[in-house]
Amino acid sequence: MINAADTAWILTATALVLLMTLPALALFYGGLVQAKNILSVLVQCAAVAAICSVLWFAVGYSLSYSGDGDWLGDGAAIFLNGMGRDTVRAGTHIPESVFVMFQMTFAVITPALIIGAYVERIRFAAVLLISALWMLIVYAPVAHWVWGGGWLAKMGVMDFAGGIVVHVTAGVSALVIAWMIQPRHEFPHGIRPPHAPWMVMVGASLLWVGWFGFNAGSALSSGADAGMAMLATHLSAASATLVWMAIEWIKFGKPSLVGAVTGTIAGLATITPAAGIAGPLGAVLLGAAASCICYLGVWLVKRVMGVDDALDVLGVHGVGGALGTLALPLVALIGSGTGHLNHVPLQQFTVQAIGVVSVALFSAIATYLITRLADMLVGLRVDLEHETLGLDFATHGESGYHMNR
Amino acid sequence: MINAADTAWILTATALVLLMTLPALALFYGGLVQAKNILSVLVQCAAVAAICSVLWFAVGYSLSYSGDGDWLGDGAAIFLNGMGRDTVRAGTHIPESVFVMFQMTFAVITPALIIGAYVERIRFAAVLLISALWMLIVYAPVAHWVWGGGWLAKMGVMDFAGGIVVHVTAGVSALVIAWMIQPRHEFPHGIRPPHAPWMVMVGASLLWVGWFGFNAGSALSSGADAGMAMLATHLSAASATLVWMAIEWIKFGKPSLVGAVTGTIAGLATITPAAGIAGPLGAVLLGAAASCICYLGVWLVKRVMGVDDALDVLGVHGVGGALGTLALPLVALIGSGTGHLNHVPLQQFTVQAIGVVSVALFSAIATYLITRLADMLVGLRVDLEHETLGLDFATHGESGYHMNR
Amino acid sequence: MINAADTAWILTATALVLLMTLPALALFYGGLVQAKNILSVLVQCAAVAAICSVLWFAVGYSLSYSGDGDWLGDGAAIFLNGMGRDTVRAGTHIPESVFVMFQMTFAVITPALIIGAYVERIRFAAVLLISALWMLIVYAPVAHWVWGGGWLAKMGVMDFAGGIVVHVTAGVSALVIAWMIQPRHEFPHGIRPPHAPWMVMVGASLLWVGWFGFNAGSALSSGADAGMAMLATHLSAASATLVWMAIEWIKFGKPSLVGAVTGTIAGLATITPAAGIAGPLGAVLLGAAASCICYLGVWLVKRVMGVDDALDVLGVHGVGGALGTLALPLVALIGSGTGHLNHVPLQQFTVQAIGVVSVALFSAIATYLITRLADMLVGLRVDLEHETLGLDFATHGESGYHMNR
Amino acid sequence: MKLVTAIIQPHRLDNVRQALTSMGIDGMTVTEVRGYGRQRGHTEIYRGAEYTISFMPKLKVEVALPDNRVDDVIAAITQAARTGKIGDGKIFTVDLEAALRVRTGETGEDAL
Amino acid sequence: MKLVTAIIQPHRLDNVRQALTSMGIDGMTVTEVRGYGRQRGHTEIYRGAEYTISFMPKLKVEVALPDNRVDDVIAAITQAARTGKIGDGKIFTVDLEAALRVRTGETGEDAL
Amino acid sequence: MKLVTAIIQPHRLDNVRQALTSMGIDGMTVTEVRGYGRQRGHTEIYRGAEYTISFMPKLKVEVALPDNRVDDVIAAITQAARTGKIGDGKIFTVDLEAALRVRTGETGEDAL
Ligand SMILES: Nc1ncnc2c1ncn2[C@@H]1O[C@H](COP(=O)(O)OP(=O)(O)O)[C@@H](O)[C@H]1O
Ligand SMILES: Nc1ncnc2c1ncn2[C@@H]1O[C@H](COP(=O)(O)OP(=O)(O)O)[C@@H](O)[C@H]1O
Ligand SMILES: Nc1ncnc2c1ncn2[C@@H]1O[C@H](COP(=O)(O)OP(=O)(O)O)[C@@H](O)[C@H]1O
Repeated sequence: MINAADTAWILTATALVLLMTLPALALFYGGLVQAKNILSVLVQCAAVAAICSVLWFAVGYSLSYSGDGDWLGDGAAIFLNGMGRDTVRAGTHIPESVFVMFQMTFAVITPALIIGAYVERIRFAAVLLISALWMLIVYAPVAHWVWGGGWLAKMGVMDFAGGIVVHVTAGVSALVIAWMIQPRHEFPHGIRPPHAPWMVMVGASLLWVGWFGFNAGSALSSGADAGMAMLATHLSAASATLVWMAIEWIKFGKPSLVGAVTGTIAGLATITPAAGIAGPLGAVLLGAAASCICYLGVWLVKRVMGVDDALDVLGVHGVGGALGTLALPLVALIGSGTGHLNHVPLQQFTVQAIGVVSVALFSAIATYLITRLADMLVGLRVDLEHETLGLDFATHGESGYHMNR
Repeated sequence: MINAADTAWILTATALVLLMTLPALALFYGGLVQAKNILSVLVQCAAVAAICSVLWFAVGYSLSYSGDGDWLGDGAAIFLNGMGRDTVRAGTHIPESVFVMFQMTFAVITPALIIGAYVERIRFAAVLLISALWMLIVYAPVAHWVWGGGWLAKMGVMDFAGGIVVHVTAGVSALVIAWMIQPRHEFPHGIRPPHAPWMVMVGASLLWVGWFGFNAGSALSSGADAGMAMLATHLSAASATLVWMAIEWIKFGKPSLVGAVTGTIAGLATITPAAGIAGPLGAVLLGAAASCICYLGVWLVKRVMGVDDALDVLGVHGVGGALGTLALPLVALIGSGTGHLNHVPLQQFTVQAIGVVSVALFSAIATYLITRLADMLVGLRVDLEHETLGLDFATHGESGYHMNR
Repeated sequence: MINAADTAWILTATALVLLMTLPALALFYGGLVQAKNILSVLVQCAAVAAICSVLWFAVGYSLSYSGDGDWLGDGAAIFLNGMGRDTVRAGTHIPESVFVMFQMTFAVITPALIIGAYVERIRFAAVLLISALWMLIVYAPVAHWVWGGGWLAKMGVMDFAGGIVVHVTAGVSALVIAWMIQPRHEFPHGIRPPHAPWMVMVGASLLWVGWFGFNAGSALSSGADAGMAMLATHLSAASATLVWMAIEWIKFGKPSLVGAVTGTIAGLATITPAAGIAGPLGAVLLGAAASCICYLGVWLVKRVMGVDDALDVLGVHGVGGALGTLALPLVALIGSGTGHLNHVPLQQFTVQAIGVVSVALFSAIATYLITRLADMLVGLRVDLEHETLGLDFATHGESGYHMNR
Repeated sequence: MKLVTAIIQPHRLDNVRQALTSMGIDGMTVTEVRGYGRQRGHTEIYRGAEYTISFMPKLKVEVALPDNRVDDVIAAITQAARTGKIGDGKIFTVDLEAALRVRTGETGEDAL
Repeated sequence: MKLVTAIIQPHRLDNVRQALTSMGIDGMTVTEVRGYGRQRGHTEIYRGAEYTISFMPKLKVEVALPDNRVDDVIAAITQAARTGKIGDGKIFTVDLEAALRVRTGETGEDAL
Repeated sequence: MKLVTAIIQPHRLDNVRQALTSMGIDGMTVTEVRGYGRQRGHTEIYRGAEYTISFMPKLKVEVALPDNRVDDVIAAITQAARTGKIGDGKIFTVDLEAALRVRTGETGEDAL
């Protein structure tokens, strides 16, 4: 039976998660690029949101959430076939339409996160093609494995709001695409600083707010679970913000805004898989760990591996999502964490690790193939002249700022 | 009896619809004008919101929603007289205070939409006068006709969230004012491009999110109706975004950001009357049609009629609202649309057409008279020197950007 | 017992109040400073939010809301000790986790409001130290006195959503810090105008929307109380916006955007203590009074007292909060105000006045001591060279705008 | 060759450009500048406080020319830029010793 | 006449303007520029990566003058703009062949 | 001394700067300008309407030099700035009568 209160909260949560892509992520990423590429990032976010929404309706949802196969959903819900207006989503008290819509916002933001890897040099057609295929070939199956009753769910993997399904998939795939598309031509020494750090902060703030919907909405009901998830989410973000700031302060003497909000996002990504499991104390500790480990992650990818994952999708999201997933068994036991695990802690850890590693591998391989295909069909990269000129004008025929009188 | 869950959702929806005017529409419009007029657009949005809110409380609500006259509400609810704290709005399970407030946000955004027609050249006093009169003389009666039990409601017109009441009234009135106030002096060839396309996109994104409250809130309850309305709204927006992008890509080789988000808004305006009636498939198709028809609409008004409806209020909102209203009988029958119409489909279509045409005519005539009056009382247009200097400084004594060191 | 509908609304309200600090207040304040200090304001908002969140969890909540001592909460809830996942907050039907989180957003925004006093010249370490101590030493006790069952509550002080607890404390403390840290070196004649009035308006708009959560959420339930609080909040904001605009129009011939939205905030701050008590008519009148009195307040502080409370925290928030608190007994009796007071009107007024004055005095003294301590430990002020260079680069090593090609 | 530099009101740019192109001068470089002069600045009022903006926005238009076009061009710019109000700006002329077109390496008047 | 061009630190503009107006020079044109010189640029660090900003913000102040005011004015600007740190800037002088006031058509020193 | 002014494509700045520093020229001043020339502008299309952007973004690089470095420097800039497309820009030279370093008061070539 439909519970109107649960529904009210999930309707709200859905709006909040849409806000995370449009405009939060768009601003977060848009502020980090050069002024000549700001619009391209925004179009990419809007276009990925649009195309993945339509595809989710057409096939994605069915592949993820219909049937209980080990590997993939069945085709019964294609075009949301058979979903009546009053159908209730099994295992919840909300209408299936609301469940479809809530999950759609996840299927939108996950490929949108990957945009951070290839900005400032990718062809727009490749963005569309890769995102569409990726949502169907990587996201939908993994969502099925973990949340749709697939093999990882059966094995007992725990992922409350998407540490594996969202952040590991996006982070690893981002790395693969960044590596395949090659660095921006000025990388690493001629890269220009973020053109609008204020915009990065506004995006991060809206992400923080939206993440309340993402994590507390993942309870799929209104009540104590959602409440604790929101509290844990917030505390992890706050603690991670402080720690990243502290690291920069100690290291460079100047705590930066971009750093602080990068910490925020790291804290949010990291708590995601554990949001419904952690108590407040666990969340504060996990947030602190998030900033330490993700700081290392960013440095590893950019400085050591030399891959131009331009806006640090792997370093922040991938590493954070994996960390939270792996730390979950520990965090569940701290303070007023739920304490409920599917297995004894050590075994749960092993299961979590299997989840992270297998999904990472799968994402890497599938993304590699998708990206190869996109390269063959439409080409990955704009030519140097367009890259120099900026994608805003070269690809979209516009300029971000016409301030001249 | 008050249902707390319904109330929770409508409280939320109200916040979302306020967000649509402040700041979403302000940003959407503000980014489209020149840098020297950005602030004037923002003040206009804030001032229209403020004045129409107070007037709605004073008389507007009573004219629209009190009594069941054919033509106009009665005066019983003037100053919300007689509304106790616990009064329940008839036909719903929410407090009347919440209903008043939710509808107020509609009475605010509708005149605010019209701002797009006359930006960059209107006198501020005229904005206030026209908006105030228009809300009372055009919006309140039409809301009564369609939603308050007036003659169109009795005839069986269907308009879920405001295709006629909001978008047709605003669109047609915008055209009339734009025509009466005359084009900006550089129109059509010397017009400068949008000064901040990024801002247009942020505004459009927040409109998208806010529209969830607009359309799914119009169910006036939490549950399956709201859920399906949100899903339909989202899918129409997504599909319209893709189609507008495709049109530009094919026509000019460059899909633009401003184009993509114009498509978004077209898709949202178009689904509005049908949001509670359409199923997902109908929404996707209607969204696609929205971009095709609104693209034509914009072109017709600006290029063929030569009217400087500066930010395309008729082309996008008016045309979209009319299209959705007329297509409603068809859309109701597609996929999991409700299938419930007040009449057999063809007759419903006729009724819908009567609604659109009569409201368009009424809006045009009434707006003409209001605008004449405003012209006589305060003058419509700033002088050329102020127009050249920009309204920000000329009218408001401010500058949008003080970036100089 | 947990009521899921109440919970749904308070979860939503919490997200809205977080939005008020991040990014709404950050934008509101950020647009008012010079371009070279924009980032510093944003970091300050983020850092204050982060540090006060963690401290609220650690001790603040316990000091405010645990036990019923006259002066201070007990330590029973330190680290949210003993709060189970399903604990219900006494006197409400929401989980304690949700109550903690909702109140946390208040404990975050109150010290963040104070930022407006000392921008463009403070050391970042002093911001952190002052905010942390202030939240524990000023905010937490006052919240206990008024809302946590302390001596003012026992005396019958009425403060629905924080006229005293939030706005008087923040406003008075802002004045003290502004006076102690001394004016910016160009004050008063060389001060540069707000660098981005558009940003001020966006911030104010988001504050308006977020304030729905602040005030209507303070009902701690979904239903008629929340509904009326939202309506009153909105009408006060609208009416104050119009009146401030009118004042400027009459005085200078040019109603400004910054003025209009300053009026909005004045109206919102003023209705705050009375939001759950006022009816619509009372709210409209109170909003009008708010702009008149706060306009005077701003002028008094800056022009007469000569204190560089840079962004008018006392003039707008402090004065507004006090006005609303004092006017509450009157407003309760107008129109459909609740009419319920704890005492007969005149006596209630006396009690309200005692609340305002005692809290103002306490805030002033405690803030003075905190600020002295901060001065001794880390120093209050950056040196002139850094002030001239701008805090963005001097303190945070960043630049707000890198627009150059 | 001469380099003619005109400081003009921002909104006269299109006029000036058209005047120049219509007389066959197809190149110019424009810079946003802020001018201080008899025009004085203006005052903006925020929350009751006056802020003095001493410098007014202007545009600087630079045109390199063969000597024999200088007088015509100055006359044309003057006419196109004039509104008759204080603050209309100035035109300055300096001697240009050499000019070169980067693309082709042409020098002297051929480079213009 | 001469055209004196000073490249200065942005925050010295008010000083320079006051120095000039106090000696009766009432006109000048200011441009935001970026300077490269011995001062070198600075480094900004985002997410651990260093970004080198080679060019520092400067202002260019241009003043057209009668020949006999040049030395005074240069001395005054020098004093008003000096902070003593590297990067204080330069003053350049070129010969101005002609000047004209757009509003009135006055030429020569009358136009200044 | 001479003042060499180059109008170049924005994205060639780093090239030009490197060319100059590698030949020992350590100072320059850069301004964002908009250029009009044979390159014509471009068109942006918003909602089906064409907007003509007549002026293209360019950078102006100014370098003050001793007379004997002028030819080298012009050659170096030309090479570093050239892409071979219309719109590559111009280099102008004017005579510099005097130069002064604000910080030290040094004048003439010592000031550069
Ligand atoms: N001596 C000067 N040197 C350089 N620029 C000047 C000088 N005097 C005026 N200007 C420029 O010319 C502009 C217009 O001058 P102003 O004195 O305001 O009006 P008018 O040109 O009508 O005499 C100023 O804003 C400034 O940019
Ligand atoms: N040769 C030059 N030509 C043009 N501008 C120069 C030259 N040398 C320096 N400048 C300008 O002067 C500014 C200050 O020069 P810099 O060498 O940093 O310090 P200083 O003036 O103290 O010697 C530079 O930022 C640049 O704008
Ligand atoms: N006569 C001129 N005076 C001043 N600047 C000029 C002149 N002609 C061209 N320019 C500048 O040089 C730039 C390039 O000129 P253009 O004619 O487009 O190409 P090219 O340099 O290849 O001949 C222009 O954008 C403009 O900034």
